[in-house]
Amino acid sequence: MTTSSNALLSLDHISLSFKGVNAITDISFAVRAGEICALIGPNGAGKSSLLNVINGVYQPQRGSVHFDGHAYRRMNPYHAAHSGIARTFQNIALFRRMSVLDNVLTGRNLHRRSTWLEQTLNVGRARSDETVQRSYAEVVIDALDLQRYRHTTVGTLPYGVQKRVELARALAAEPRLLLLDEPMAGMNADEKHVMAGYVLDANTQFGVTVVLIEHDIGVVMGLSDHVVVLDYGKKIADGAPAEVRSNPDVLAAYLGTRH
Amino acid sequence: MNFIDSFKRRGTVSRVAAAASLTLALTAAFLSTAQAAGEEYFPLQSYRVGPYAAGGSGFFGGFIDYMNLINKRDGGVNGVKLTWSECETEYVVEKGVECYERLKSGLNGAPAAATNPLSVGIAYATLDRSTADKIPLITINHGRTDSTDGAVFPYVFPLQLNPYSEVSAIVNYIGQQSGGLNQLKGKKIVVLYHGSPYGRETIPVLDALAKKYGFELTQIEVPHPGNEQGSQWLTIHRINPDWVILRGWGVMNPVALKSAQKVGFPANHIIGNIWSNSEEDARPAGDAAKGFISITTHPSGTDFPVIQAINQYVIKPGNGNLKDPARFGTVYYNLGVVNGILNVEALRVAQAKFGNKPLTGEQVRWGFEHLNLDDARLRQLGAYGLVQPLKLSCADHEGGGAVRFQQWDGQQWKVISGWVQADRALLRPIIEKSANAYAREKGITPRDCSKDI
Amino acid sequence: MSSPDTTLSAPRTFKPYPQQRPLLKVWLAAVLVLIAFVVVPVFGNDYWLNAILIPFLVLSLAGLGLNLVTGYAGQLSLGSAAFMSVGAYATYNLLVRVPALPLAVDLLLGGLISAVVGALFGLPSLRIKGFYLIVSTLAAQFFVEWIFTRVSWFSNDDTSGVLSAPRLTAFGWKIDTPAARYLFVLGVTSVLFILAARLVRSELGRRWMAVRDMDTAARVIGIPIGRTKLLAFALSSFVTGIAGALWAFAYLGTVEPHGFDLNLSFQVLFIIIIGGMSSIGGNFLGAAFIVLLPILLSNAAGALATVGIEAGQLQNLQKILFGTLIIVFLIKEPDGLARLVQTVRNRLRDWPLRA
Amino acid sequence: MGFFLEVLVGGLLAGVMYSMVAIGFVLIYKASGVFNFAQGSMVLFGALTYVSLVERHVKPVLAFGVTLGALVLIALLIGRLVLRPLVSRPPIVLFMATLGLSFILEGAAQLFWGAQVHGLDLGIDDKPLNVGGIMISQFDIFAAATAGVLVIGLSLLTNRTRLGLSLRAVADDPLAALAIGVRLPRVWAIVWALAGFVSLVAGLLWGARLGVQFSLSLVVLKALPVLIIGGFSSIGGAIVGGLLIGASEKLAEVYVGSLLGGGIENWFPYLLAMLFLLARPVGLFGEPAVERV
Repeated sequence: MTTSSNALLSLDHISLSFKGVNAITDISFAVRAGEICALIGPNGAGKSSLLNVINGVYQPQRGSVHFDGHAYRRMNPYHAAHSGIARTFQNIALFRRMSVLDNVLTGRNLHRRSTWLEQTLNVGRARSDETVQRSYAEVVIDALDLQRYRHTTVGTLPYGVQKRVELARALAAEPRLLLLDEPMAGMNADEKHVMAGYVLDANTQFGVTVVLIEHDIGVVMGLSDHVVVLDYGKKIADGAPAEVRSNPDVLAAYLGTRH
Repeated sequence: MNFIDSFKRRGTVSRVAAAASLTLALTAAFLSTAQAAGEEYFPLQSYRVGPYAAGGSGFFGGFIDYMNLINKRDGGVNGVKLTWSECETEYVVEKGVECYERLKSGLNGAPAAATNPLSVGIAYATLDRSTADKIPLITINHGRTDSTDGAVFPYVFPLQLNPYSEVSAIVNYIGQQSGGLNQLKGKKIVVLYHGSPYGRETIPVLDALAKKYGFELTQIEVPHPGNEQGSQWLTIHRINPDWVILRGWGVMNPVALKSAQKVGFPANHIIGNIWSNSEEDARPAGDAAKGFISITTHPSGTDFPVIQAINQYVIKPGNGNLKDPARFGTVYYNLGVVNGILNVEALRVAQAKFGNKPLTGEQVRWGFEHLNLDDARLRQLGAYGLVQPLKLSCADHEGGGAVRFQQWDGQQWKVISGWVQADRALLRPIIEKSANAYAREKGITPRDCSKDI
Repeated sequence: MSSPDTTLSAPRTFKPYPQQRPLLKVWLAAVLVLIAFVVVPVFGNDYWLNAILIPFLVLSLAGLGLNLVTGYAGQLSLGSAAFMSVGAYATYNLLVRVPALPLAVDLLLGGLISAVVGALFGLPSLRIKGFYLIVSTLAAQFFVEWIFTRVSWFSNDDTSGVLSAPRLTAFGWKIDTPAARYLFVLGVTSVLFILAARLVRSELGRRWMAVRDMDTAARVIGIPIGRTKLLAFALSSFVTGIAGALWAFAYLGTVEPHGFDLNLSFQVLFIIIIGGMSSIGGNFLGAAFIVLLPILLSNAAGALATVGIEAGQLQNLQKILFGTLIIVFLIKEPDGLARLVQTVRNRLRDWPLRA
Repeated sequence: MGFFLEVLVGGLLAGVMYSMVAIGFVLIYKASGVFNFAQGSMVLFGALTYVSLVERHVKPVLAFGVTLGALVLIALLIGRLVLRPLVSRPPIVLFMATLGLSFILEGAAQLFWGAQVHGLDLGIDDKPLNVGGIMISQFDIFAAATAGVLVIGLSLLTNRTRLGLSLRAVADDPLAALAIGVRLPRVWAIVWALAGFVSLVAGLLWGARLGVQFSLSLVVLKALPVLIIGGFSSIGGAIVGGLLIGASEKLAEVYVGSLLGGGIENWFPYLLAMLFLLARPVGLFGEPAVERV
């Protein structure tokens, strides 16, 4: 598959299997810079696996990932982060015993210019660096309305807020690509609506390209520019929300007529 | 202290600490010295719990009982009553230091005469302090060999027997057994030592002796605490030596005897040193210990007049210090008594010079340095045969340097030899060399022992 | 990326170091400094200085060291004593072999050397997780103890491996009286505590806690796990090593390798459990506790003896007491005395409102 | 060659003794995921109690029973007062709790029975047998046999019985096990009681070798590397690990130690364990822990 000119991310015949069991079979698609792309499909369709492939938690057996023009055969989460890919997790992966602010600041670690020694002795670039990182953290905190939780220990926050903090930590890294694994899981309609708003802000205000996994078709259709539908590790549809909605295979997969 | 204040007002736990600071303030308060009551004070850094409790409780039991005897029978030393207080060290160095600092300034005005920690580690850690505070540090039968040189170590007294003399005496005994020192040539001797400063202290001098007498020497280290010696004894089994010298400590001793039995090495060719010579070292090994030989600076047993006196004046009236009366007259107990005798006699000598009143550590030090116990005096003390003749001087803080040999018959020790002398002339230069090295490192200018201080 | 930049161009105002309140208020701290540096050395007697305050400070420092690697970075270590001894022996050799160097430099280098050793024994942490790591640190404990007993070079060819403190002087100031030793220790301790307090609030401190709380997530946001862990071990051992040097020369004066045995490691561990994991001030509280409780008990010995509890049993009771406290703290107050103090202070602060 | 074999055999037999202590660990680890540092002090406590009773002219059998009773009681208390409040806390915390536990037990043991050294005679004399020119200690053989019986018994218990089943369930996931109706406290109690029994047997064997005294609790430090190598959750592993450690440490002490000046036994096993860990982080027989993102 040729990477379309303005594609930020493109997957090229990715196949992944655990001990012979295929999780993903020969999937290819591209994500254009600036768009919000949704991965949907029934449970076990391989959505999370796909995210894990993109930021290198898993190594695909076949196929390659192109990010920002470079092809990666072997990617690992650390390099993914450094090349501008941030993500959140299905079940929250925050630093529970740290404050919201500290969590967000860890997101800034890629942008630190001063060394730990400078910071400890408070010499050289330390001061200016601190100011910059701190201001940006504040920007994100404001954008996600987390001001009042700034110094609260994350572990003590309600689920919905934690989801938000995780998004904030990801955004703080100034990523080019943001992978969201079910950012609205376990939320009621209103909360979902609010969260969707933040995702949209991330996309427009911060200009981040987003790939997200979501079950709620309604939300997905409203939110995303581009939908990729998976079923049993295979891609069964890929396109604008409207056309995907009318795709018979998708209907089959969701209405379950095939099984 | 500041932090204590800072959490005085707070939580339950901190209340304890607050109380602590209070108590300490108090103790610190009345430790302010002022020559008062006619008493001489002996600070006791004793240890009655922990891995080495057996040694501590026996030794300090004997020491205390003897001081009791002096008070009860003689009304003190020339009218000066003896007083003491205990501070548990658990044989832990830091605790020993804390105890030293707590007790050093005397008790209710009675000045501290000398400290007797009976622990190499604590002795090392309080060595500089003792010198600075002018309080004699008595390390009977142990301690730093080169502290024998009183010119460099004015306040340290490795009484009776320092580690070098110990091994020298053992080698001499082996010589006797083989029919003369010249017979040592070609003999195989293994030294099994505890992997600690105490154990390693004698490595060089043993090498020297081996060179001098031409016996084959192998020195094998047992890692602390020494409760696993399989490999060491297999090696010994392979070497198949004529004698094994056991420089053990605590649990290492019974284990050594049992492991010897495992490889079929005869116990009556194992010679235990001064810290492998107690009932507590032999008995736990059961049959494996039968025939085990060890040195001692003082026989065990109760038939010495002084021990009898203790029995009459202290034990019988029910003031004995031992929890387990069966340990009366055992090696560690008698060592405590011997230690008591030496301390008291030193005090006596010092009083002869400074007058019959409570004396400072500095004055008692003079007493130790001029200690001179001949057989006549020992008979008067009822300690003839229990304590060896001892003459100390500015240059010689050890004195005796003789040991007797005893054998474990499965129940108790039986003395099997007279006094065997160490070759102190041979050792002296080595000691002085080491002492002078120490002096250089510390920037000490040795006293001139030719003129009496 | 446009909009955030515009916001940046008009930076908003905020406190540079927003933290949960430090353990002590500023004015209180000032008073304490005055007491610690002036009142105590002038009025404190030998016993307090030699037997309580100096070991208290040194142990606080050791606790701080362990707290960095265990409390903040979440890597359990049972080798504190080993790293202390490395610091002590390194400093000693510098003192006696390179007399030219000033004491401060010797300490610094001693710390650096033990930092290297610490990092070395921290290497397995790159592969081994959680408390499997105690093996590596125990290996350090026993190996170091052995090599210092065994290789007499380290102890300037003293066959028995014993160190004897040379006379200490810093910038022409002879450190020979208890008060002087106390001030010296206090000075070093204060400096290191201040630096550590800054360190744990720096990016590195945040990375440590991130690794502690969830290393997988830390990796995904681009934190170099390995480097972070090794730095934790290195810096921890740096502090611990200096503590060791002070322990040997400013406190005990003469030490043997077995002076730095497993028990000491445990003591240091207890300090941070009781004082408070990932708390800086907690180390002082923990150390004070560890130092004072035994002394309190043995002081009470006389009184209790009349009740029929003699000295020996007291030590056993103390062991039991310590063990119990460890467990109670782990269950009831995992954040130790530090948190206890914190909560009590908060209570006092908004007491009128609550009541 | 003969000597080499002698060292090897000696090492293997010593290893069995380490395994004895290690097995206690494994039992508890399987059941409660706790790395029980207090195992050593349980060994001390058991042996000391038994000896002290016997010295007070209690019949050995009775003494054994009473001691076992005491250990079981302790086990119950531990389960209720320590483990339950700490369930589902990080392993490090649990480990530290057992550190505290070991202090309590050591303190209590000496508080009740004093600190002096006791000899312990199990009536098996320790004269060496000469098997094909190799010295083998009767006592060690007896110890090995005992260990063998223990292992067989325990493996039957953990693999063939319902208890074993719930044991494994608890080991996998305490909370889940709780959910499917395993009575956690009961399982814990049983297992800790079993561990108490094992530690008592180990204590008697060790005590008979070393004399019963304080440093018995130090055997824990020998058992640790054994566990690392054998894996925390496998009784078979404990045995194999013990043999490995025992043999290699003795060979090392005799052949390498002599070059390094001896006394390397204290750290060599740990070095070995570390190398193992680096090669195989879960030990020979441990099941790898699955980690999900």
